[in-house]
Amino acid sequence: MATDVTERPAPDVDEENAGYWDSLRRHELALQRCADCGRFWSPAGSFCRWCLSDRWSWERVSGRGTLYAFTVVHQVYHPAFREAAPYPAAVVELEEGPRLLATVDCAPRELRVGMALEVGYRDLPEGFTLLAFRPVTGGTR
Amino acid sequence: MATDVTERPAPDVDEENAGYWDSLRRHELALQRCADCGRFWSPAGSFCRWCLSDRWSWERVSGRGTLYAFTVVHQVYHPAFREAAPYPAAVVELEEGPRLLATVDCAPRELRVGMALEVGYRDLPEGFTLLAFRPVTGGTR
Amino acid sequence: MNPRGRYAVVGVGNTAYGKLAGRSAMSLSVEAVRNALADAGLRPADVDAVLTKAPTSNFTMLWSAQVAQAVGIVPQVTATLDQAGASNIGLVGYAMWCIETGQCHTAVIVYGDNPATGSRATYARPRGEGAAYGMFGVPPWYALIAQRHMHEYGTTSEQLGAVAVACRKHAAMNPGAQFQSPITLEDHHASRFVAEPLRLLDCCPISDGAAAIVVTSAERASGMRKPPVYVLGIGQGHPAWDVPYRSTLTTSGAATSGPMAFRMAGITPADVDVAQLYDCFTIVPIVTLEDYGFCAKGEGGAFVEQGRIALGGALPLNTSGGLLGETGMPGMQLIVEGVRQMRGECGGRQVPDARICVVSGQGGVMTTHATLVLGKEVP
Amino acid sequence: MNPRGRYAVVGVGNTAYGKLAGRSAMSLSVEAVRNALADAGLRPADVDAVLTKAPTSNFTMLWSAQVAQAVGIVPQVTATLDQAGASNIGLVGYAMWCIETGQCHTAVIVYGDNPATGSRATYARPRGEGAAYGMFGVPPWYALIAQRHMHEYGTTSEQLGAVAVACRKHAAMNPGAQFQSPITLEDHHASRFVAEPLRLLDCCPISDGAAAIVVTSAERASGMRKPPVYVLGIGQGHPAWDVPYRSTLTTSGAATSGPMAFRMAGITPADVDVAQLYDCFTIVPIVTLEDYGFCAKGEGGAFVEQGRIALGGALPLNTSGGLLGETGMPGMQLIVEGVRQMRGECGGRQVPDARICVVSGQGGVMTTHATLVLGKEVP
Ligand SMILES: [Zn+2]
Ligand SMILES: [Zn+2]
Repeated sequence: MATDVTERPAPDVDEENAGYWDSLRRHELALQRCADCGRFWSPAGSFCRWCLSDRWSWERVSGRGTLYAFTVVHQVYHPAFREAAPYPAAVVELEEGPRLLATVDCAPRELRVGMALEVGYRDLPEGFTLLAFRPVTGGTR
Repeated sequence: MATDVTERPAPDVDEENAGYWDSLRRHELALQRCADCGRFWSPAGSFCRWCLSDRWSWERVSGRGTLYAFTVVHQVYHPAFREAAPYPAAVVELEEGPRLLATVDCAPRELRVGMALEVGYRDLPEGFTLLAFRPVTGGTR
Repeated sequence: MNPRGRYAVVGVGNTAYGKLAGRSAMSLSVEAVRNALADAGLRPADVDAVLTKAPTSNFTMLWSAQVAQAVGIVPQVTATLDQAGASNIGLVGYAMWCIETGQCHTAVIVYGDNPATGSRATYARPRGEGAAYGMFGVPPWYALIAQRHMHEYGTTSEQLGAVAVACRKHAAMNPGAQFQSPITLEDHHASRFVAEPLRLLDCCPISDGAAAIVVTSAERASGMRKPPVYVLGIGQGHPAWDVPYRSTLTTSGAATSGPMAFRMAGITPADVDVAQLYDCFTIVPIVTLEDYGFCAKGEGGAFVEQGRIALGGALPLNTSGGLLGETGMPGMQLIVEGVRQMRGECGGRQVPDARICVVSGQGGVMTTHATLVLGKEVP
Repeated sequence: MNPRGRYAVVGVGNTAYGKLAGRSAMSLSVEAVRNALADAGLRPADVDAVLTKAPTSNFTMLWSAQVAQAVGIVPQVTATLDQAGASNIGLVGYAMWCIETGQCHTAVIVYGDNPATGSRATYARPRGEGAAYGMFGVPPWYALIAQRHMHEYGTTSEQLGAVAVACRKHAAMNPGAQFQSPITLEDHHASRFVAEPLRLLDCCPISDGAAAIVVTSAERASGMRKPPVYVLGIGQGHPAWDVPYRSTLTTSGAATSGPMAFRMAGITPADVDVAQLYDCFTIVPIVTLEDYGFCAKGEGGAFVEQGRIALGGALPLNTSGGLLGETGMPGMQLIVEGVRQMRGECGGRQVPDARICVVSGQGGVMTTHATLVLGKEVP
């Protein structure tokens, strides 16, 4: 497949993480949850991150979390990001424990570690969906 | 550069070995020779293989050698070799010492370790020249 | 210092072998670690070192750290070692060093890859001088070695075939092996040439799968779930140079690696009860047996004939089938089988009263070589 | 066993640093080996181990064997270790293990790469989940760490700048450094953001070049051309997991790696005269100083202020300029400078009476960490 240089690079979707990217496409964020120890994990993998069980299923999560860390990227590393720069990139910690790479839909100057976030999605013309969390007004957890 | 799948793969020509591949193109096999210890070496490199000197020059060699080892490749690994298979591939030991990867222009069943060879060249339509040694009639060194 | 007997393998595990479509190298690696830990009776939290050889078909940076993450271990020590097919044994040594100096206490060493159903680009790279002359992948290079060995020592294709026959016989006795059917010398002779003098049945398959082992100190090993299998000796020796430029093609790194390991173990080849020798091509165990001193140089061809290396023979070789019969994975399965033989777990293919096993690893085109001597006890 | 003082660095060498168009990673590596051997007064035949970290921009299999061939050494031991930027120190440990157990006697360890003028594809991989979110290369990931450190401990951009100012000051005193001009805190503040909170002057350059060291036993070291510089301690600790999933972003592997090495050396941070701490980004030495115990956790920012880490300060840091000032190579130059400081060869940038130097290595995104304690003598 030929790619336009101004297309945003796509995630590598494989057997292990297809369930994750499919859930974003459906706007129903889901992670793997272990049937043996009950814990969620991220990133995706064929075995429970915590007890190595292979008994697990994709389960929808609350979508509530907090901003764990962020940066605002100024340098244009890729032409697809030329117009967006400077843009935020973030690590969000879900209520359920796992952390996720995401963007946050707000002005860079409003970003604060610990701010409350709820899940949102950004459907891209390139044919995949990214996580774009939204600030919960007034909320800090 | 787009490549036809039936094109023979090209050698990787770089700063170090360009002098070698150029010499084949001129049909004047040359190797690097050290100005400090006097020895030739192969494959090419920026420093003498034997004393690490950087004082050396490309020098034409005799082109005389013996067959050190050979195989006859039957499996077609690449479409460019479909018609040639089974074809010989060989290691030739030059009078001057170094060994070179090469092909030998003779029927596979005539190949014998130790047979005397003299240098020959095969100019390929892909734009580079390979070593194709020829048996010296009746010669074994 | 001599680390003889101070370290032990306390767990081994592996996945199925063969064509495992849809399984990533990572998924296979995690499964092998899970199985090795279960065998050892350990949980991930009991392990503080994760060591890997990177998948041949996916040679990525910081692979061992990725594996550590996938098995949920925050390691004290993690490293990927590249000595090609000698890496697994090299990593046993690295684990010993780290434990000996207090850098960690228990290491899992894992290799996994999926070149059979994933990308096998690495196995037949279409670039460079070799490719220009039609030398793709590794078989034509091993063919040069085999041809020189035949030239120098009169080794025959039938002798190469004897190695394949023994390995396939043993594979057929191993329910986990990729090949379940034995072959005859006639089958070997009838198989097509890949690169003369090597025939198809001289070559191991390209396989998916993973295997892992757990290494710890002898002190910690006692009282674990399975009896410890001790590391008596370890050695390495690497010709290193590309095949055309090597001073000799017919003597391998085994010539120094083996004596180094045997000296550390305080044994001679006569003390070895069973051998797991790297056999990506049939010529390799022949060269290794010579270089280890099981026979004189050049007599490896004769040594492997007449059932000497089959179960019941003087030196049972590759009792799980080796690369030629069990699976083409680059070597971890040989350590796993060595441990199982020392434990006496091998059922119908168990070598009776086996107390000392030598395992070899080698990679590239006999570019690297490592030797491991395993013992049921510390003699 | 404690290997303290049993091994020594007996030779160091490097190439020019910067943009070296037309020079391959191999050519640079060979030049560094040549220079290190000349420094040690050794010939290639005196070395029996060739150890490498693979070039970041050309991560190929069996790199160490290729280097061995190019320097004309048929090694007893050769290996490539991948712990990213911690590999060079990791290889010092591997050399010690091999010498200690009689596998080899003298090792050359070399790193070379040409990402500035060759391919730098590896430095900004345009694939995967990170790239989809605009996280290219490593700076945005280190930015996450710097941002958390500022959040948790109040670290300021001025404190990051103090690291850059010190390194550039020292680089300007080193004729071999890539950057010959010092900078001010104002220059740092005026430099553009790459990824907030990191500015351009918080980031090391991408550089061509190579460096090598020669390691042997203390016995062999005595009587060689240069006075031996002893390995007093070595340690490692690897957070391993990808940045988003790590339990903490602000404590690094230095927190276990450092104490391990200091314990082996029998020293405390107070005994250290000079430090060469991995500084791919200004935040890294700040975290490392805290984790090593030179100050309390969170006080690294204050520690680096007011000239404390400049030559003449309490703890001169990265006296050759480090990654930020001497060259962006992933770490070997820090070991080289540590050795030169212990020998007293550093001219205008020499730390007077320096007897103990700590060197750190780390790689990935604080994914790995290794520590080396060097000594002018064995105290
Ligand atoms: Zn679980
Ligand atoms: Zn010379």
